[in-house]
Amino acid sequence: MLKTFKTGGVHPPENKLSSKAGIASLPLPKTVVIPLSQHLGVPSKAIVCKGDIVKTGQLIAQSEGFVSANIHSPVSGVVTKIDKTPDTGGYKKDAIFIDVQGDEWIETIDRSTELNKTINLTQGEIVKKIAEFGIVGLGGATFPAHVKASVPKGKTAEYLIINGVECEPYLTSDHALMLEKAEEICVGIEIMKKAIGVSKAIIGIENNKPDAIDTMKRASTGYQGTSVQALKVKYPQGGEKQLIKAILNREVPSGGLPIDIGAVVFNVGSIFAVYEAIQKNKPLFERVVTVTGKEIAKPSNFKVRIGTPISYLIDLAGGMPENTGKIIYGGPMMGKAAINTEIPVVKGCSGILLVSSGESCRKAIEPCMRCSKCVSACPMGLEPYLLAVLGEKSMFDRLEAEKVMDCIECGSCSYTCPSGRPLLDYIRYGKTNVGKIIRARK
Amino acid sequence: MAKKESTFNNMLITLLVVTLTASGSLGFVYQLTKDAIAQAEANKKNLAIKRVVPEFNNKPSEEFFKLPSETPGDTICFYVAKLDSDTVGYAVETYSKNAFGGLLKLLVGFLPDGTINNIAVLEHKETPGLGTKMTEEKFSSQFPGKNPAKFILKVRKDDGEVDAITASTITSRAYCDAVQRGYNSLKQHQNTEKGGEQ
Amino acid sequence: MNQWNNFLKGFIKENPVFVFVLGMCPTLGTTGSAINGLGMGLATTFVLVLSNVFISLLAKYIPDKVRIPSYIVIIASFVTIVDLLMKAYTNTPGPNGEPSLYDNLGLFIPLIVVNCIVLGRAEAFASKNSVTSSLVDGLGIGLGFAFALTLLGAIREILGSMSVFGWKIAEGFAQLFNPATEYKQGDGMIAFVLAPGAFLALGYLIAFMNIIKKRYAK
Amino acid sequence: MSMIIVYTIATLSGIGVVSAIVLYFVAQKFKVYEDPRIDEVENSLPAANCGGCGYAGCRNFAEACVKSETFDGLYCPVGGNDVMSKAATILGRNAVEKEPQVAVLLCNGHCDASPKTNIYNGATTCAIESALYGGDTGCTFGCLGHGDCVTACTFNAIHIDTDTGLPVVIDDKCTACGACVKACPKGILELRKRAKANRKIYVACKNEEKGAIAKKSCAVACIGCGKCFKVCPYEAITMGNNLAYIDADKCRLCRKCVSECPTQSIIEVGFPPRKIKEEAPGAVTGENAPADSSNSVSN
Amino acid sequence: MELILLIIGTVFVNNIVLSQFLGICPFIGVSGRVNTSVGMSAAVAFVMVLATIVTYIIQLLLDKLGIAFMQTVTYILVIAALVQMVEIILKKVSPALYSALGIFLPLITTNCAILGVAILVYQKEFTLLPAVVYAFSNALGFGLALITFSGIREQLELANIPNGVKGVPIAFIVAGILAMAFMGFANIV
Amino acid sequence: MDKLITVSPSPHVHSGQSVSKLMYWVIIAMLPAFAVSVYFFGIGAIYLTLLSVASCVFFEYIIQKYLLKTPVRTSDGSAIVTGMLLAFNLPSGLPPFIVIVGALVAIGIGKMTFGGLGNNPFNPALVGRVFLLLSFPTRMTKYPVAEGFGTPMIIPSEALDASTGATPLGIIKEGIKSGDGIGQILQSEGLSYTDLFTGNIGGSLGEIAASALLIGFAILLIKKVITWHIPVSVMGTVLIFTGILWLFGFEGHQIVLDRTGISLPLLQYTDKNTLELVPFHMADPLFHLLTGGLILGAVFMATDYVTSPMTSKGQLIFGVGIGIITVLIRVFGAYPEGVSFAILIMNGFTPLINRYVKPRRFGKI
Ligand SMILES: Cc1cc2nc3c(=O)[nH]c(=O)nc-3n(C[C@H](O)[C@H](O)[C@H](O)COP(=O)(O)O)c2cc1C
Ligand SMILES: Cc1cc2nc3c(=O)[nH]c(=O)nc-3n(C[C@H](O)[C@H](O)[C@H](O)COP(=O)(O)O)c2cc1C
Ligand SMILES: Cc1cc2nc3c(=O)[nH]c(=O)nc-3n(C[C@H](O)[C@H](O)[C@H](O)COP(=O)(O)O)c2cc1C
Ligand SMILES: Cc1cc2nc3c(=O)[nH]c(=O)nc-3n(C[C@H](O)[C@H](O)[C@H](O)CO)c2cc1C
Ligand code: SF4
Ligand code: SF4
Ligand code: SF4
Ligand code: SF4
Ligand code: FES
Repeated sequence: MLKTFKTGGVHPPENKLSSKAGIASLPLPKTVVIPLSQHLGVPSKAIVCKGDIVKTGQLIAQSEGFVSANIHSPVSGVVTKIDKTPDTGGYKKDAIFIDVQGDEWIETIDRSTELNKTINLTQGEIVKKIAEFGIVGLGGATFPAHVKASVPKGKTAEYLIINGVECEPYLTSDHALMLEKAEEICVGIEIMKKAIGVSKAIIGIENNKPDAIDTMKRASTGYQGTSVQALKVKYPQGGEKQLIKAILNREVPSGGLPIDIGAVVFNVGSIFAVYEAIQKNKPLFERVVTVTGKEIAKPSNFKVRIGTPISYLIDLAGGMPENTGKIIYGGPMMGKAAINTEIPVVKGCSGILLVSSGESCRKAIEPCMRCSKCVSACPMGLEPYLLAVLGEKSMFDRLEAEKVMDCIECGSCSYTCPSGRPLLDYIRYGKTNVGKIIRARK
Repeated sequence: MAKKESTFNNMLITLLVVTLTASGSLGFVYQLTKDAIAQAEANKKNLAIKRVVPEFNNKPSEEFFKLPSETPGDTICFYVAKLDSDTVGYAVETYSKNAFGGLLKLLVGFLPDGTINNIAVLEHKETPGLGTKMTEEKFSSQFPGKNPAKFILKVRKDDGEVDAITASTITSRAYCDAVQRGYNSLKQHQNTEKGGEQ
Repeated sequence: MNQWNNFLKGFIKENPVFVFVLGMCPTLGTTGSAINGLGMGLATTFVLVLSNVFISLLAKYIPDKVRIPSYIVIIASFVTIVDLLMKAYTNTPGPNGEPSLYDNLGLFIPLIVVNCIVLGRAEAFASKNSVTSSLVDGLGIGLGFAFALTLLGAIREILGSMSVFGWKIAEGFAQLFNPATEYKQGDGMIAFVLAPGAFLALGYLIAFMNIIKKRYAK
Repeated sequence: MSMIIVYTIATLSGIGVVSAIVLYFVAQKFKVYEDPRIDEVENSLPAANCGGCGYAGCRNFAEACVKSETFDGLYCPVGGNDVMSKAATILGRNAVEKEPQVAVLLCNGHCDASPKTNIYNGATTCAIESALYGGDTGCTFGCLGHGDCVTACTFNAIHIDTDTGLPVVIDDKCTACGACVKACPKGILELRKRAKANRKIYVACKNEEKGAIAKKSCAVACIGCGKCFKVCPYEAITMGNNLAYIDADKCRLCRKCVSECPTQSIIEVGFPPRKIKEEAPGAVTGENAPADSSNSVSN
Repeated sequence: MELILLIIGTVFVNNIVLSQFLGICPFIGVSGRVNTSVGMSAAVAFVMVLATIVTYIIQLLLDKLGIAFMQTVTYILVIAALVQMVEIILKKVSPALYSALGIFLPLITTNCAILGVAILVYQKEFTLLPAVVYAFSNALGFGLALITFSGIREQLELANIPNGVKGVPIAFIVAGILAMAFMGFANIV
Repeated sequence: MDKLITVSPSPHVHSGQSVSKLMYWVIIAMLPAFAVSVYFFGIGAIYLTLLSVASCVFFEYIIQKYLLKTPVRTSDGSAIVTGMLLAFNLPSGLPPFIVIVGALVAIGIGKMTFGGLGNNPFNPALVGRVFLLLSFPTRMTKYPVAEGFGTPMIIPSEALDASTGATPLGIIKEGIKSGDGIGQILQSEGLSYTDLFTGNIGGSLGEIAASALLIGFAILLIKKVITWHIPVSVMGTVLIFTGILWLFGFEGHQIVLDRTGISLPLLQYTDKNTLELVPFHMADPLFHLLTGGLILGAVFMATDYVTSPMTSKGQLIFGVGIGIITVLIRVFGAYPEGVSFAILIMNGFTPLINRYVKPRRFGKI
């Protein structure tokens, strides 16, 4: 039986062009740029200097606190400089620049491909290792995984939810990963179950990936307590709150965390990374990235080292189409449009989407006619039209009262609005300011 | 400007003085205007009566009597207009409850033989622009000079002789109804009077 | 202050209706026709002038704490006088039995006493200024009020009954549009005589005055 | 005298006196302490209780006046300015005369100097663009030109110049309220001391990047070369973050630095055209000295 | 039954603000916020009922003495005193209630609605009970109009009203359309 | 690469829905009803609709361009919808002057004064319609006798009485005023349910044909222009409320059991001081549903986005309110039809509904 969440949601055209493409490996680029802020939380601190020689998998930047993450070198070579590099928005951030020389991995990494099912570590050791190996959530938020894996005192987790929904149009990296690494993911789930102390895990997959559902079902049969739940296609089912609602019919309370209702959510990519870290001693320095677009010659899924410039990936996928108007770092609903193609792939980058210039421009803005379509689309039961006007007029007290902080920035509202209003833009602005006010109050 | 200091005494005195003078002068003005006001009130009624009955020289507003109407419980008021003690007409304060806005009150002037002399609308709640057209020439001029004994006081739709106001049949009906009621009362009155004389 | 300017300010710059938006009940309630508006305006002016004069005379002697009650009594007395006078002398019905001016203004005559303009001027102006200034102020504000009411009354009358001061302008005018319509009998847009029209007409009139004022200020 | 007059007088005076006495005792009995200034302010108000100020009655308005720090949004339409200034006197508020200031834009990245590198297609407000994007010219410090400052200014003192794409402050209209400074997400508007004839000299750049990089994104960027710093006779210029900054309090408007700047990022406003020959430094100070002293008097 | 019809008629058909034109100043002035309007309406209801009772008694006295022409003066005096008294007492006895309702009290003295209703009660020759019901339902009608109206105004705050009509004019225009809508209740009782 | 890359915040895709598409669907949904009115009223229906639409668009254009100096948005189609709905609410045969005044009031007062599309608290077409009803009651309550293409385009006022009639509700109201029973009235007028369905009755342009309006409803639902909440709650409330009043009679005593109506005693306030028991007549629920523009109002006017509540719960409350007020006005009030007033009144309450009826927040504790 197909489940889904009840409130709101939209169904944009899926356009999963690369779903049959498999995961391709690719030659190493000449240089990589590794931003020090690739995760949610405090930026890490570089522990290498200009001229240092590094190996693949070597720790090059250290976590600066609990909510922060280690960064490991994705390549072997020479650190050329530690300087600023623009992020997707053009703001310059600190990064480590490395010239690639060969591909020499640190010895501890087990590069064999065979499945290792035996889990030797204790709960505490697992969490520690996850932290050490720089694992962050690969579902988009790049939240350090060890934080989520350490269930706070007084709370108990009941379910581990594995997010294989991939509700964003175009993106197929999780899909491809599930098809190719189903067994490993299942072991990863066992590890994670042990880490957070639960016996039940549910993998949520949308119905538009029947092959992934089959594969995961087959792979998970041997594991007690792990099951697959097929879901109706609806954006933003991948949002953890919606996913939990769909699978468990529980609602994360406003302002609360999934753990408050006994759930912990991890993306399949994160789980795979955990598997590799625990069983193969491999830090997180590469991930699967979808390169896609209607005009692109070969929509593909690549296994990419962190720090690779996206122009490099685009070339391998058939080159940049003539009429590209927008380069989206992520999916079309939540991804950020990048200012150019020199931006490197970071841990949170699940896809590169090239949009033709015809489709890259937004619809002209018309007045809100209070059609309430955005209200029906909002998965959080908010009133986007109101939040947007209040944001536009900087009425922050009312914004707070209208629960603006509950917005998950899914963009369903802007997507549906017939008047083409930039609702989410204004809501984000409101959230930023209300967030500041709330923090100042504390 | 310096404000006057407030003490209990001067406050009380001021208030007293102000109210005293005020009430004194008011009483005075009232005395002055009292008669004029009474005059105006009486005038109003007389003017209305004057409009519906022929020349008279008595004070009909003081010479009136009431009769029960056809509907039990209601009364109808008659003002008698006299020219040198000859009755020249009756002003009958009649009504209908079936108007569009409920109650419609008319003052119908009858000659002693029952012929309608003129009609004035006293009170109504009709729709401006619709029912209110009953005061306009086009409609109201149908009545003076007609005697309800011969003239069928009904709108044409109901097989009468009155041209209804456009889109206001209801008002027109009520108008006719009221006039008819006045006429009936008058007849009844005249009959009883005659009966009394006999 | 220049008395002439003092007088004029009530018309536009400090017009009680257009600028201060005070005394709205009579403004809306008595402007079904120009003549009613004028009558109400003049009645208010009468009270305003006399109370201004008296209060400026007496202000010195009235202790602070009882000044409001005293003023109210003074104003109320003048209102009653106006009421009595109008009842006596403006209470004649029209030739066709139309209600008299007094009947038309009805409740709004005694309500002059709670018209914020009257007490407001007494307090803000008359109690602090000379008798002449207060008189001129009362006249200016009062006539400004009368002007506003008459204007509004005229507008509503023209739109609503196609007449102004009772004079029918409809006949010739309507023929311009369409001789065939019922319109030539002189119907206006009755909505303007009714309650909604009062609000609408006043709203647009104030808007218009605002715009004029802005232009004028530039 | 008729009975009517007697009754009249008796009733009214009776009612008057009775209510006065009752009120007096009620007032005594139910006395509550309140800030006496509320009474004072209330007394200065017209007592029309008209609600025209948006408050429920004069007393309520008086309370609001006493409570609030400023008179922002508080205005009595009946009493007008007289009453308001009286209230201000009671509350001792008119002493806050500020040194005259004016808002100045520390960016000169007009369209020619700083060509576009991207097309921004989101909600057109600076706050929103800057939250995600540094700017569409490659300079992440400069003006975005959507005019949040224009919207913020309630005095119509700012408008966007369509040729340069930059906001322009009309000095005469600017009241130095600082609304625009708060509104600008880039922090490139600054309140500076107002000099005679609205003259001013300032570095119109906030780009903190190293000279070469700054220069690449904007032709008129300050490259932090320090030439102006060296030439300034009054130590009014400080260097930091690859930028020069002119302290308006120290600057004597001698204009020496202006010509030193290799990128023309120092702007002079309100001066008469330069004579061809260079002026003697003494003359310059002499000319400007009275300007400084007259500063606090004017405005 | 008669009283129920009186209530309906007063609240909807002859709404004090929208068709009788009484109490327009606070209707326009204090209608910016829904919360304020609720407080104002409650205060008006309280004073209106109280004032009607007191003036009803005064009127008996005036009629007895044959000096009905003193109506205006005595009514306003009594109402003013009454309001002030209520204010003073409320402030002491229940500061909470005072801060919710009391602040509106001074505004109410100079509100046509109170005096107007007191006079109307006299003109309509009500006895005490209908008089109180009438006063209360007028207050209800006032509240209904005021609260609805403030809701609309609060919403309009977020709309792009053209500059010329912003503020007072748009308030009147909304009131006009509202009055037009309420005309639908004509003759309902 | 020379071309500049576009950047913008997410989302980067759009549903493709637009204001004008929605408006054009509304117009399409109105076409069946329009066709019926052309069938019955001939050229007059076409002239009235065209004139109304043209004036609405014209006034919107003029006001936006010259008075407000805002971008001209007449092409979004909302003025066309307003124009059509205004025409749908007018009796055929009106002189052009009145139609133009109606359009001016609808667009000028009802819409542009508030800043145009999306800002008006009241339904513009209804503001125009009610204004005309109050201003020109004679013309507005006279409905031409349908004679197909033989119906005069503009009825001269002299011929008004001869060539016009009233709506079924008007007939009933008038009949009741003169004390007749419902069945009697309907029989003498020869009204049948088939007529009510097909539109063979007196009435304003768009209200006559229930079946055509229901087709429009279906179109709007299928195209997801509107949701079911408002129309269904309006119609449901009217059915239930009139049903209760109608059934109420069976418990009473004075029953006329015929096809369409019954009458029952009701207390009515007839004079200043007296309360009387008068016969109370009530048409049956289906009759109330099919007449008086109820379906037109419920489907096209109450659903106007701008002036209806934002949440489905709010919309249900709104619809129930409209239903109740409509019946109150129809049964007890002066006007035979109450839908326009009811919608306007509930428009007035919409902001309060929006304020207090919020969507169910996700994760509300
Ligand atoms: C300050 C903060 C603290 C968090 N603490 C926990 C936690 O204790 N347990 C947990 O399971 N997740 C925790 N999270 C993670 C969130 O639940 C969520 O998984 C993460 O923000 C990414 O989710 P998203 O991609 O849906 O935004 C925390 C997040 C934040 C921002
Ligand atoms: C609107 C929205 C859509 C999301 N869609 C997905 C998705 O399709 N797949 C996914 O794995 N995570 C998605 N996420 C992130 C999840 O909420 C959540 O952060 C993630 O599953 C947690 O796992 P991680 O910490 O391993 O990334 C989405 C988040 C939001 C707010
Ligand atoms: C707004 C409105 C006001 C009305 N006012 C009146 C009125 O004052 N008098 C009246 O008789 N009918 C009035 N009616 C009833 C209608 O005009 C009804 O259609 C009419 O009585 C029937 O038409 P007929 O009079 O031509 O037969 C009114 C109807 C409406 C819609
Ligand atoms: C479903 C729907 C119903 C509409 N109904 C009306 C209506 O009843 N009256 C009207 O003037 N405009 C209507 N419009 C058009 C438009 O929304 C209206 O002109 C706005 O109220 C103007 O701000 C409607 C539009 C839609 C999409
Ligand atoms: S972006 Fe926020 S407001 Fe918009 S639909 Fe998503 S959760 Fe709702
Ligand atoms: S979807 Fe757009 S037009 Fe509709 S209510 Fe929301 S913001 Fe307004
Ligand atoms: S917002 Fe204030 S400081 Fe800025 S320009 Fe305007 S008046 Fe000057
Ligand atoms: S100065 Fe600041 S606020 Fe003004 S346009 Fe530039 S970036 Fe925007
Ligand atoms: S004039 Fe009536 S309340 Fe002000």
